This record gives sequence, C-alpha cells and structure tokens, in this order.
Amino acid sequence: DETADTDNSNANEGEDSSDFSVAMVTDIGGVDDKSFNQSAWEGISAWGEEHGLSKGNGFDYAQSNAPEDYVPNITRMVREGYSLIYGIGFELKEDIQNLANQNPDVYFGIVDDVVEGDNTVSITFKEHEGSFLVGVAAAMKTETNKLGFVGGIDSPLINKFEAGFIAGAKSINPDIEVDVQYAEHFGDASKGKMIANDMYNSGVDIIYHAAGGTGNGVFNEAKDLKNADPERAIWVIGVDRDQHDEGQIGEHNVTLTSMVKRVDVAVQDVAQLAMDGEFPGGEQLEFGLEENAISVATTNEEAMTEEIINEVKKWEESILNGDIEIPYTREALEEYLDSL
Amino acid sequence: MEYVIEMLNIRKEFPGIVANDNITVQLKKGEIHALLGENGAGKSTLMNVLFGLYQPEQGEIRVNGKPVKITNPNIANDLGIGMVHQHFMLVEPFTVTQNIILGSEPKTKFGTINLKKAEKEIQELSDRYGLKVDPTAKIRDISVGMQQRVEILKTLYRGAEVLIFDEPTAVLTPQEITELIEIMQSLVKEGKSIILITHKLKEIMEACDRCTVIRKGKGIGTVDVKETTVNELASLMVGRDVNFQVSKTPAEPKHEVLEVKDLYVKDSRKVDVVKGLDLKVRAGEIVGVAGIDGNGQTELIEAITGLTKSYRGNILLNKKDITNKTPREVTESGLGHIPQDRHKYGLVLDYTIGENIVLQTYYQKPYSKNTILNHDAIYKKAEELIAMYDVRTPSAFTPARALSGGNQQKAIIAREVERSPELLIAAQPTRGLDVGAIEFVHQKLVEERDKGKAILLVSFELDEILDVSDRIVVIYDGRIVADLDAKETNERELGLLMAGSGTDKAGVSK
Amino acid sequence: MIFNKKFAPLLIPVISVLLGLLVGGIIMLISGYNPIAGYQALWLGAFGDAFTIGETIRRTTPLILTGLAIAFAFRSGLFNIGAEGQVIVGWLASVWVGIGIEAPMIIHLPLAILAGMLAGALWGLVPGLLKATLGVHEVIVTIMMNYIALYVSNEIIRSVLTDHATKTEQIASSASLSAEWLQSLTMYSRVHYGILIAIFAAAIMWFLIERTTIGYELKSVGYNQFASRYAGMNVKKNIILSMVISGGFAGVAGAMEGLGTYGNIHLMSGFTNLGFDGIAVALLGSNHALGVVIAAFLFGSLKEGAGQMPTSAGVPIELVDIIIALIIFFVASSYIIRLAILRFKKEGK
Amino acid sequence: MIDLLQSIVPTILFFSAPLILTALGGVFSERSGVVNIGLEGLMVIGAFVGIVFSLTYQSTFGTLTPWIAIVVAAIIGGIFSIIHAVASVSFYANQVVSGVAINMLALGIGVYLTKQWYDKGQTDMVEGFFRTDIPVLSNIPVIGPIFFERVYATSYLAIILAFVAWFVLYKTTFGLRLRAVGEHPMAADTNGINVKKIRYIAVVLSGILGGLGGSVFALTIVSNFSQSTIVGQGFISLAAVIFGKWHPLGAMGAAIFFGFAQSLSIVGSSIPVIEDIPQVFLLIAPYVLTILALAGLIGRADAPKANGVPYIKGSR
Ligand SMILES: Nc1ncnc2c1ncn2[C@@H]1O[C@H](COP(=O)(O)OP(=O)(O)OP(=O)(O)O)[C@@H](O)[C@H]1O
Ligand SMILES: Nc1ncnc2c1ncn2[C@@H]1O[C@H](COP(=O)(O)OP(=O)(O)OP(=O)(O)O)[C@@H](O)[C@H]1O
Ligand SMILES: [Mg+2]
Ligand SMILES: [Mg+2]
Repeated sequence: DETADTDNSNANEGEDSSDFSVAMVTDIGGVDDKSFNQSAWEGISAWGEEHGLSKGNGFDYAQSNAPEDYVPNITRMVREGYSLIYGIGFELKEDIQNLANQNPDVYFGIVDDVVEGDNTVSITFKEHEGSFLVGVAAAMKTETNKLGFVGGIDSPLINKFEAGFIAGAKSINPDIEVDVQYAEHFGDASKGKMIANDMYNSGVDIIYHAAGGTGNGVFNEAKDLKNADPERAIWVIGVDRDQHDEGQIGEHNVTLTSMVKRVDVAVQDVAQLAMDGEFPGGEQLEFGLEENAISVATTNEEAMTEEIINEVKKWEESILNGDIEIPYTREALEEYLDSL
Repeated sequence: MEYVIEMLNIRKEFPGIVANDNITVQLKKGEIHALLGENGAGKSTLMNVLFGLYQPEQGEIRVNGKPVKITNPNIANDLGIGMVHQHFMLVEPFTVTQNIILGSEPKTKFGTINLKKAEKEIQELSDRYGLKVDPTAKIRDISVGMQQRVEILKTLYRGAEVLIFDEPTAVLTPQEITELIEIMQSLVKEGKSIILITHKLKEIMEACDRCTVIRKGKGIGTVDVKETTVNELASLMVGRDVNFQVSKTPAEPKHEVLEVKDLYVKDSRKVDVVKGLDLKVRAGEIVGVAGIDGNGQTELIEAITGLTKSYRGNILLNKKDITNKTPREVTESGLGHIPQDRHKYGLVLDYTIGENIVLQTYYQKPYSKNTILNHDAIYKKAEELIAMYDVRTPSAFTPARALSGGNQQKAIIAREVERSPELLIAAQPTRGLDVGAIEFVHQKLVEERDKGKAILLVSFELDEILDVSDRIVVIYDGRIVADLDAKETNERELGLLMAGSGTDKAGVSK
Repeated sequence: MIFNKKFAPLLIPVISVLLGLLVGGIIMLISGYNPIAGYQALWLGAFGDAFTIGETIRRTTPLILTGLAIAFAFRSGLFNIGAEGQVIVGWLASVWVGIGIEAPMIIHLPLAILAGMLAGALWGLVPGLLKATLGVHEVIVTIMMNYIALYVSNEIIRSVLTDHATKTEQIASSASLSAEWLQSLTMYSRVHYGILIAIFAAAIMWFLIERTTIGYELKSVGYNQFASRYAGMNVKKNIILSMVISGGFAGVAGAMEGLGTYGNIHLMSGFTNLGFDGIAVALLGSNHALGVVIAAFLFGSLKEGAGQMPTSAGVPIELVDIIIALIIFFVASSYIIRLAILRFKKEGK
Repeated sequence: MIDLLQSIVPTILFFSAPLILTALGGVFSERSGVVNIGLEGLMVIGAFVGIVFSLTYQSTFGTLTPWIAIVVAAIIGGIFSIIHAVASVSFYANQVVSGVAINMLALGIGVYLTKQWYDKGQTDMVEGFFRTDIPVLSNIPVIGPIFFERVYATSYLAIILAFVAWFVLYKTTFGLRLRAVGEHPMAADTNGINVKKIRYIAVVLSGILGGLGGSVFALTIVSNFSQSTIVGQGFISLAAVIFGKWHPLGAMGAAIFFGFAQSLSIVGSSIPVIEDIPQVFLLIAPYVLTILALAGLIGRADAPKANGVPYIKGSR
C-alpha cells in the first residue's frame, strides 16, 4: 500500500498561506444543483472571498457529467496546483482515494464517504440526526398518523435518512405508520409524482423525500393537491437544503421543513484548518447537530408552530447531550424501535 | 393527320449513359401505338419523360399540336396523359377506391373524403369499360390482373385521353392478356389513344396500328403494323435476325429425377391449393407446366424447393425423399431453381454480381474454407459466368441492383445452371425479357436438357411452353389434369384443359 | 467518379468535423466566448499531456465496442437500441466473476471478459429470439430490456454482490485490465489494456463481416430475407445470431468499465449512455469496423476534451454535445456535401 | 375495486399524456415514411421552452401561462424539427442518424442555453398545470369520479388529439396522402402528390406534438428544466408508436398501457398480495409486461413500407 510510505504528506507546510488554494469536483449534477454540490461550492466561495480570492484564482470547481469524468477532473485540479481538493459525494470515493495515493503532496477531502491516508480527510454527516428531528416534526404535524418516505436509490446513505426519520416519528407516536418507497432513481420526477400521488391518496399527509430530482415530482403532487384544496393539510419535507421555495403555491407553502445539511459549513471549516496548517489528515470528521452542520429549517413559520419547534428543540438537546443514539441503518432502527 | 402527342427529338441522359438519343414518336388520335425495343433500349425512360417524371435534356413535346413543358405528373394528368407503370404504382394496404382517387379526392361538405361518391363513380367507370373491378377491395387481396385494371381506372378517373402502358402483359396470364387487349380496344373506340410497350411481337401484330422501334436509345423508325411481319419487327429491334423456333432434337428421357406423389399444400391463407398432385420429370426432358395463375403452380414449386411445407404426400429427388426438407438440403440434393420473382427471391440486390453468383454455394469450396471466404475464387467464377452468359454489367463488383431486368435474369440463370443440378425448375424464366434474351434463355434450357438434366418449366406463356417443352402437363385446381406430348397438342387444347374442361382426358398418371 | 470512390468515405467525415467545429466556434463567438481559447482548451483536455491522452484512450475503449455492437446489428438489418442494457449486464457479470473467483490471471481475466460478453449476448438473445420467432419489433424489446438491466443489476449489486452497499468491492487484480506501467506512463490516467481488446474486437468484426460466410449470411439476411431463405440460409438463426453477437460486443464494453476503468460496479441511477453514444459512433463510422474505431476516437477525444473547456475558457461542456450533434448531422447529410464537392470540382476545372 | 381504479386511473392519465402526445408525433412522422428516433430530443426542446416561457411570463399571463407555454413549446418544437426534415427529406440523410443527432443537439442546446441564461444547470420551479374537475362529466356517477375528477386538462387534450389524429389520418385527404407517401412514395408522386412537402409537414407535426408532449411533461410533472428532465420518455413514446402499430389510437393505447404498468408497479406495493413481491420485480414489471404483451398479443407489427427510405425521384 502506497499510503504507508507517504507519511511526509505535509509538504504543504512550508507554503505561504496566501498560496493556499481550494478546488472541488462535483458529482453528477453540477454546482448549481440546489443540493450539496451547490452547498459545497458556497462554502468554498465563502472561504475564498473571506481571503480575497476569486473563482479560478485561489478556488475553483470542476463539473462532472458522468462518473467517468471524476478522474480527469480531479487530476486537472491536481495539475493546476490546488492545495486542497474536495470530491463532493460518495461516488467519488474510489477516485479520490486513488489520486490521494498518487499525490501525497496534495490534500484531499471527500464528502459523504470515507477515504484513507494522511493527506486525506473524510467528511460525513449525521443525516440521521436531522432526519430524526424532521421525523419528530412530522409526527407532531400529522393528522392522519401516516407518513411517507421517498428515497432515491436504496443505499446505505439514503437508508440513514429513512432510519432517522422513522425513529423520530415513532419516538413521538409509535402508532404512526411510515410508508417507505424508493424510486430507484434520483432524477425521475414522474415516478416521484406517482409515488406521492399514491401515498397522499392512501392517507399519508406528510412526505419526507431524499430523492434529488425525483423529489420534484413529490413537490409537484403536493402543490397540486394544495391548489385543489387549500384547506387540506398536505406537506413535504425537503432535504439537503431549505426547500422552502419549492413548496410555494400561491399563498400557501407545502414545505413543512427541510433537513438541512450544511456541506458549506463543513467544507469551509476544513479549508480553514488546512490553510492554518492544521489539516486533520487521515481523520474522519462527522458533522452533525453539534457542529451546526445539520439543522432543521423553520422558514415555514406558519406550519412549524411553536409547539413543534419546542419539541424538536427538546429532542435536539437529548441528542446533543448524548441521551439518545439515533439509528442510521435498518437493523439499528429495529433495535431502537424495540427499545421504545 | 392530327397527332395527339408528338415527342420530337427527345434526348435524355443518365450519368454515364444516354438513355434516349434523339427519339421521335408521334401518336395519332384513336390508335394503339406500339413501342418496341430490347431491354434497356430506353422505352420506359421515354415514357417517363412524357409523363413528367424525367425532364429531357433536349427535344420538344407537343400535345394536340401545342408545345408543352411537362415538368411533373400533375401537368401530364392535366394534359390528359395517363400512365400504367411497369411496376404498379399502387398502395397495397389501400382499397381500390383509395388508390384511384389518391391525389384528386372528392370531398364532402365537411372537408372529409367522400368515399361513397368516389366508389359510385369508379363502379360506373368500371362497368363502362367492362373492367369488373370491386371498388372496395384492398389491393393486397386482388390479383395482378385486377391491379392492372385499377391502374387503368386511375388514368380514366383522371380523364386521360392518352394512355401509356409500360409492359402491361409481362405479368398477366394469357386470359388476362386477351381481356386487356379487349379493354384497350374498347378504350380506343371511346376515342382514347394508347401507347403500348411490349416485348411480345404477337401482341403488337394483334392489337396495334403502328409501331415505333428503339434500339440502344436511338429511334429506328415507325412502321405500319399491317405492312410488316413479326420477323421484320424482331430484326429491326435487335439489329439481326432472330430465331423464334427453338432448335432442338427430340428428347431422350432416361431415369426419373423428380417424383411428386399425392402432394397436398396449403397457401399462406391456410387454404388447400395443391390437392393430391402427382408429377414425374425424367432426366433429359423438359416438362412444361401449363396452367392459369393460382392453380397451385407457385405452391408446388415452393414445396419442392423447401420454401413451404406440404402436409401430405411425398417428393422424391433421384429416389431420395426431400419432402419438407429445408431449402439448403433440397439444393444440396441437386436442385436448381430460377424463381418467379427475381427481385424478391432471386437476388440480393445490394450484393454485387459476384456475391450473388455464390448465393447458394458460398459455404462450399472453393468459395470458402473453414467459413473463410475466398474472394478471389468468387470473383473469378463470377467473371467467368458473366462472360459465358453475356451478362451486361460494368464489372463483377457492380451491385445487382444496377443491372437491367434482363441482365439480372441472366445472372440468375447463370448461377442456377452452373451448379449443374439434376433438376432445374424454371419459373417464368423469360418474363419481361426481350426476344433476343428469350432466345438465349430457351437455348440454355435445351442445352441443359441435352446434358441429361431434368427440367421443369412453369410459364403462363403458352408459346413458350409449346416451343420449349418435350412434355406438357396441365395443372388445374391443384392437380395435374393432363399429360401430353408437346408435339401433339396445341394452344386450343391446352386452353381448354387449363380452364378445367376435359378433366377426364387420358394421360393422367393416377 | 474516381474521386468519389476513393476519397469520399474519408472526405465527408473530415469536412463534417470541420463544419461542426466551425459552427461550434460561431456559437462560442455569439455567446461571448473566445473560440480560440475554447478550442485550445478542448485540445488540451484531450491531448494536452500523457494523462489526458491516456484518459482519451480509456474513454474511447468502450465506445469502440458499443459502436461495433450497433454497427454489427445494423449490418444485418437490425436496430439494437439495447446496447445500453447489454453494457450494464456485461459490466455486472465481469465484475461478478472478477470478485467471486480466484484464479491465476491467465484464466481469471479472460473468464471475466467472457462473462461480460456472455451476459451481453444473453441480453441480446431475448430480442433476437422474439424477433425471429414472433416477429416482435426489436426496437421496443431492446428499449425495455435496457430498463430491466438497470434495475436488475442494481438489485444484484445491492443484495447479492454486497450487503446493501452502493458499490461492490474491487475486483481481484488477477481480473484487472489495468496495468501499472501504462498508468505511470500516462501520469496515472486510467488507461488500460482494454483498448487492445477493443481494437481486436474491431478486427474480429471486420473479419467476420467481410471475410467469413457468417458475415456473408448475416448481411444477406439483412438485405433480403426472402432471397436468403431461398438460398438456403436459416433466417431465424441469423437474426438471433446477429443480436447475440451484437450484445456480446456491448457486453465486452461493459467488461471494459468493470475490469478496466472502475474495477467495480456501482448502483446506477441512470443509463451509462455508452449504448446511446454507440449509435452515433456506429453511424458516424458508417457501420464499418475501421470507421467505428475512428468515430469512437473522435467522440472520445471531444468528450474528454470538453471537461477542460469550462475551467480554461468558461465555455459550458454542453457546447461539445452540440458540436458532436452537428458533426453527425453533416455526416448524415453527406449527400448535400457530396453535391457541393462535385460542384466545386466542376467549377475548379 | 372502484377505489383502486380511482387511485390508478388519474395516475395513468397524467403519466400517459405526454407519451401520447409525443407518440402521435411519431405516428405522423413514421406514417409519412420518416423514422423519428429524435422524439426524445423534441421532448427536451418542448420541456425547455415550456419551462423557460413559464418562468419568464408567469407574472404577465397568470394562470394562462402554462397554456400559452405549451403552445409556444409546440411551435418551437415544430421549428426545431425542421432540422430533421431538411436532413432526412431534402438531404436524403439516414433518418436514424439524423434522429440521434436531434437528440444530442436538443439536450446540448437546452442545457447550454440554461447555463447561458440562468447561469446554472437547472431552472427554478414554475407553477405549471393543476388538476381540475371536468365540468359536467365529473358528475356522472361511478365513471365521473374515476375519469373526470381531479385530472389534468392536458390528459384529455392528449386523448382528444389522438382522436383528431385518427380523424386526420383516416378521414381527410391529407391523411390519405400522408399514408400513401409512407407506403409507396413513388405511387403518390405519380399521382401528383408532393412527397417532400407531405413529409416536411409530417415531420414538423411530430415536432409540434413532441414539443407539446415535452412541455406537458415538464409543466405537469417536473416543474423545472435540467439535464435530467426528460430521461427516456421519448424512447418510451417511440416504443408506443411501434407497440400501437403506427396507429394513433393504438399509440394512445400503448402509452396508456405503459402508464398502467408503471402505476401498477407503484400502487402494487400497497396491495396485499403484491406487497410481498420483492421491489425489483415491481420495478421491472412495466417493462416485462410490455414485452409479454408484445410477444403474446400484439406480435408482428409491420412498419409503413417506405419508413426510413429517403425518396429520391426517379430511382427505384
Ligand atoms: N434512373 C436511372 N438512372 C440511371 N440510368 C438509368 C435510369 N433509368 C434508366 N437508366 C438507364 O437507361 C437505359 C434505358 O432504360 P429504360 O428503362 O428506358 O429501358 P427499357 O427500354 O424500358 O428496358 P426494359 O425493356 O428492360 O424495360 C438503361 O441503360 C438504363 O440502365
Ligand atoms: N438508379 C438507377 N441506376 C441505374 N440504373 C437504373 C436505375 N434505375 C433504373 N435503372 C435501370 O433502368 C432500366 C429499366 O428499368 P425498368 O423499370 O424498365 O425495369 P426492367 O429493367 O425492365 O426490369 P424488370 O422488367 O425486371 O422490372 C434497368 O436497366 C434498370 O437497371
Ligand atoms: Mg422498361
Ligand atoms: Mg422490363
């Protein structure tokens, strides 16, 4: 293994801090995906602007349109001499790992997965914590005691959202049913709409989606129902960032809340550490409520009543205090539910 | 004398070839005017010029004395010129009526097609000229002869005064030909004028008033049919004397090569068409199958060649049972087949002549070894055959599509004969060929016979059957109803037998 | 005429590429970019150094194979829109063997490639069979098979190959196509031995189609089924065979990704597009083996180079898609180009 | 049962509508003899234009916006399809090649312009169509709630257009000529029909309908435009054309069948018997069902005879 003999990975140490530069490589979607690519880019931009840099001059990004673009994109950034290169998304894991091995002099970061090596840092999030909290909110809000979860692709990452959400909801009311469906696609809005249509028809009144573009269909369906009957309580819970805008329909807004994942915070933090010569090499940083990297949106003031917010706060405290452990796999969820 | 149509000094070139070189044709009102020439002489081209499908490079067209420019078929239609094409211009899934009105549809007051009105008009037209066409039938369900009448109706419906027929009789049975000639005569009586392209000199003598001859794109002249003979027409057209009588010695039949016993075959619509047929063909003889189209000839051939399955009876080739064997097995047992539809079955038009020459033998030595093709051997063979059979083609690498019909046919014959099969089935081998080419084909068949091969000739041309065969069997309603010596029968007797009268005549090997 | 025969097959694509680039340049100008900078970036992105060259070759590899797959089916009159699905199952199968078996390289690697080929072939067999026996249109069946491949292979990755993970473990090195020396030669690009396989496959396709009785039969059936039957060929067998071989090529394309580029297979949320791009490659290469190789290389270079355009020249990557589409158009419209050349020649004289 | 229908039918309707519209376009084009695998691209253009128009003019036209947007999308789709027409009718291009190019070009242009105009890869969301009750019809007992309550008007637009297309193809002179051109262009030509003109019209019609289909899809389902707005719907529409044997009502039936199969795979997961079937089987069910239907019921479908063959005057 190459990483073994590359403990001299801090070649950057001597560098003048003003030379420090940061780049990111998106996964499929681009920096404007209204999701974590965008969030990461905002974090890097914020970091850069703070240090008087500009895009292409101190920080930059490369967009990937297909998995095969990752390696050339990362390599390009290496070649252009960036000091720290982020791969945004678990899909880049292997490629970041490989390039990190090949380029011991460059810092690498991966978001949403784990890589190894002294010149790397892994940034993951406790999505289950946030999902738990929006589950709490949903349980407080539901009138039918039926909730829905729409996942993109059935995978460990999305399962974290699912497990947390169900745990949260059932913690409030164990009788709540959660209908779970995976679209097996992150970009199939029509499937999202069909699933939402089916769920809302069967009595679900709140759907939490962790399905990217497929979620568009969920919002679309909810807004349609709202438009037909503004009195009807129909909600969507957004994901990754505050999806309040997506929920706006005339006077109303169907976005109850969103599980916000502050990739920007994490990315900016790590960039700062690295620039300051404190790169957390080889570490796996897990960002959660504690780091302010996971939060629950309260933009929809009308919907998120005082009562709900208080309840959410209460659970948040318990999590921060370490009173409860939030499950992030289906097995852990089973155990958690049994313990209720 | 008034001319309805005058084509003066027409010249039409195609890349690399002058199809029409300074040709003049003048059509009198009320006459049937024949256009005669070898395959590829330029007849169709000339008529396509008249019909507005091609623009001539030079020359003038006059209609009723007035010079006109016919730049598309619409103009020809407006000028009262209608054309019955060599390859029918009919839309198969459409009905007769839809085909006829296409392009000049009567409308209802709602703007939809007024089919009822059209059907009535067409029925009337059909009755008037004795065409007996069903306006509501689908094209794909009616016979070739009927389809041709639809083409005629198409022109009449558009009010054509001048009708062009491009080889109308090539695809017809003798009965249909007789009827067509009657139809043409009744058209002329109604004041129409007709240009008729045909390779059959007898038809010209029978039906036409005058005849213009074209040779290799050049006009040779126009003759009055009453003042000429078949032989004169033939030599004008080919540029040499043509031998109509197939010269052959009496047959010396030997052992039986083909034996068909009590065969039953259904057609594509699952109807019995071959119903207990018996037939024998011996080495060294040509057996002609006479019959009206649709009496089971096609299915008989398909069953023998393995293209379709029989459900009862046996077929023996050289004593070997080949019943319901695959075409490959049948071919390998020693059968050659000149198919009736050369474009559909005979050739892969996009393959070169060379590739077509080895269509059944490509997998054998020397054309391939261990599945690897030997192009040298293939093209050497092809060039050999091209020379031997006088196939007119720029090279063996030319796609078959680019050859004229006659030359395509020669290529097929070359291929089939060259494999030296014990039994050669020749279905309509001279359809659409000019007299020179026909002479050649007949000669080849006789040569093969003399080499001791068995030959089964299926043709709708009684002349051909009578001239070439040694023995003639008549097929009627899926059975052989007569077995005659070719020298001792005649057209009249065959005609009667083919029509189903005299089924009890002796000679049926039952 | 001579000029037509000898040079047209080359001249038309070259002119088309130039025209495509020209129009692409105009679009850049109109949108306020510097076309020279744009194309410079494109060039550098594709051939700037050993790394990009390596990546360009790597990207070309599966495209050659899917192009061959589609071209092969086309030559026998069939339209295989299903290369996409065949790639996926081929990828899956090769990785499966790559992970699941222990064997020395000389056995393992060929076995893994073969597995990919067979899986693709199987995926081609279904539409082939249905077409041959029931006359079902291959276009619909192959489209449907694409989706089935996508979902089934995702499920297999999730439930069979892994315990609910997003990607499989890496294949054993004995099944890997990648070579240390190739990678270090190209500054750690992912170029792998697959390119040799792809070129070898092209040679096979050429040989099969042009030089063997198998190809002779397949083409014949493609041109005229009736005459082929008349001549004793087994039409059904040939239709099935054609789809199977076509699927086999596409399956190997998948194996290239599985054994070469990635060394694993991941859950796919959409199609790889290798199959769809293969259609364009095949047609651009006028369904000839050599043409396909060249077209795939052109495609690979343009797509690889495109990545550099946003960074160096600010031009959106999609411009390259537009350029590729234009090139395809110009090739498709070769008739008019040929006409223009002829006129040009005439005036020149 | 009625409950099930009531939940399934509206789903089928909204899912199928864009497919029906696009497939009708395919029917026109292919019936005239021009293969159109560019339907996907035409939908992309439709979706792009529909969304961009809505974004730009939502404030101007209010609730009428989506209606105007789909009309504009149809027009632009029609104009865009002229490229395919020129290539395949005038330049005698290989129609499959040209269709492939249309698909790439449309996506390229759509995303390129999105980046140019909005400086990002995807647009904001718009308010598109909403479901409504169809007046009068929704009051019919039993049938009304199933078919006419809470449906998209565009679904019925699609169905009505399918009948209109049938009427045009089978009852009017234009339809007769169009079908003749697709079967036997030379026959049509000798009857004085302008083959190229008919084919141009047919291809442009496919552009109009494809644009309509794409914009309806975007405005009823997705609400924004990005690279992945149209992912395969055009190909499914193409399958519907063939599945429906090139007949407008057949294509509609096929599109509805796809909708039904999709809907079943989703609703199925809450039906007791089906519930236990592994998810993957439900996922692939629509596609397997289609293949089975083709193999078992539909069988051979013969394309219009001249489909895909450029018509070159004077050649055979
Ligand atoms: N569209 C075309 N392009 C090129 N050459 C053509 C075309 N049509 C006809 N020719 C050539 O013109 C010549 C005359 O053809 P034409 O069809 O007029 O012959 P024809 O007298 O009708 O023959 P046949 O008796 O076989 O019907 C032939 O040499 C033929 O190859
Ligand atoms: N595009 C073309 N290029 C070259 N030759 C052509 C072309 N189109 C037609 N021809 C030639 O025109 C001639 C006459 O065609 P025509 O339609 O009269 O058929 P034909 O030769 O009589 O064959 P058949 O009687 O079997 O139908 C043939 O020599 C044919 O090869
Ligand atoms: Mg002719
Ligand atoms: Mg002829």
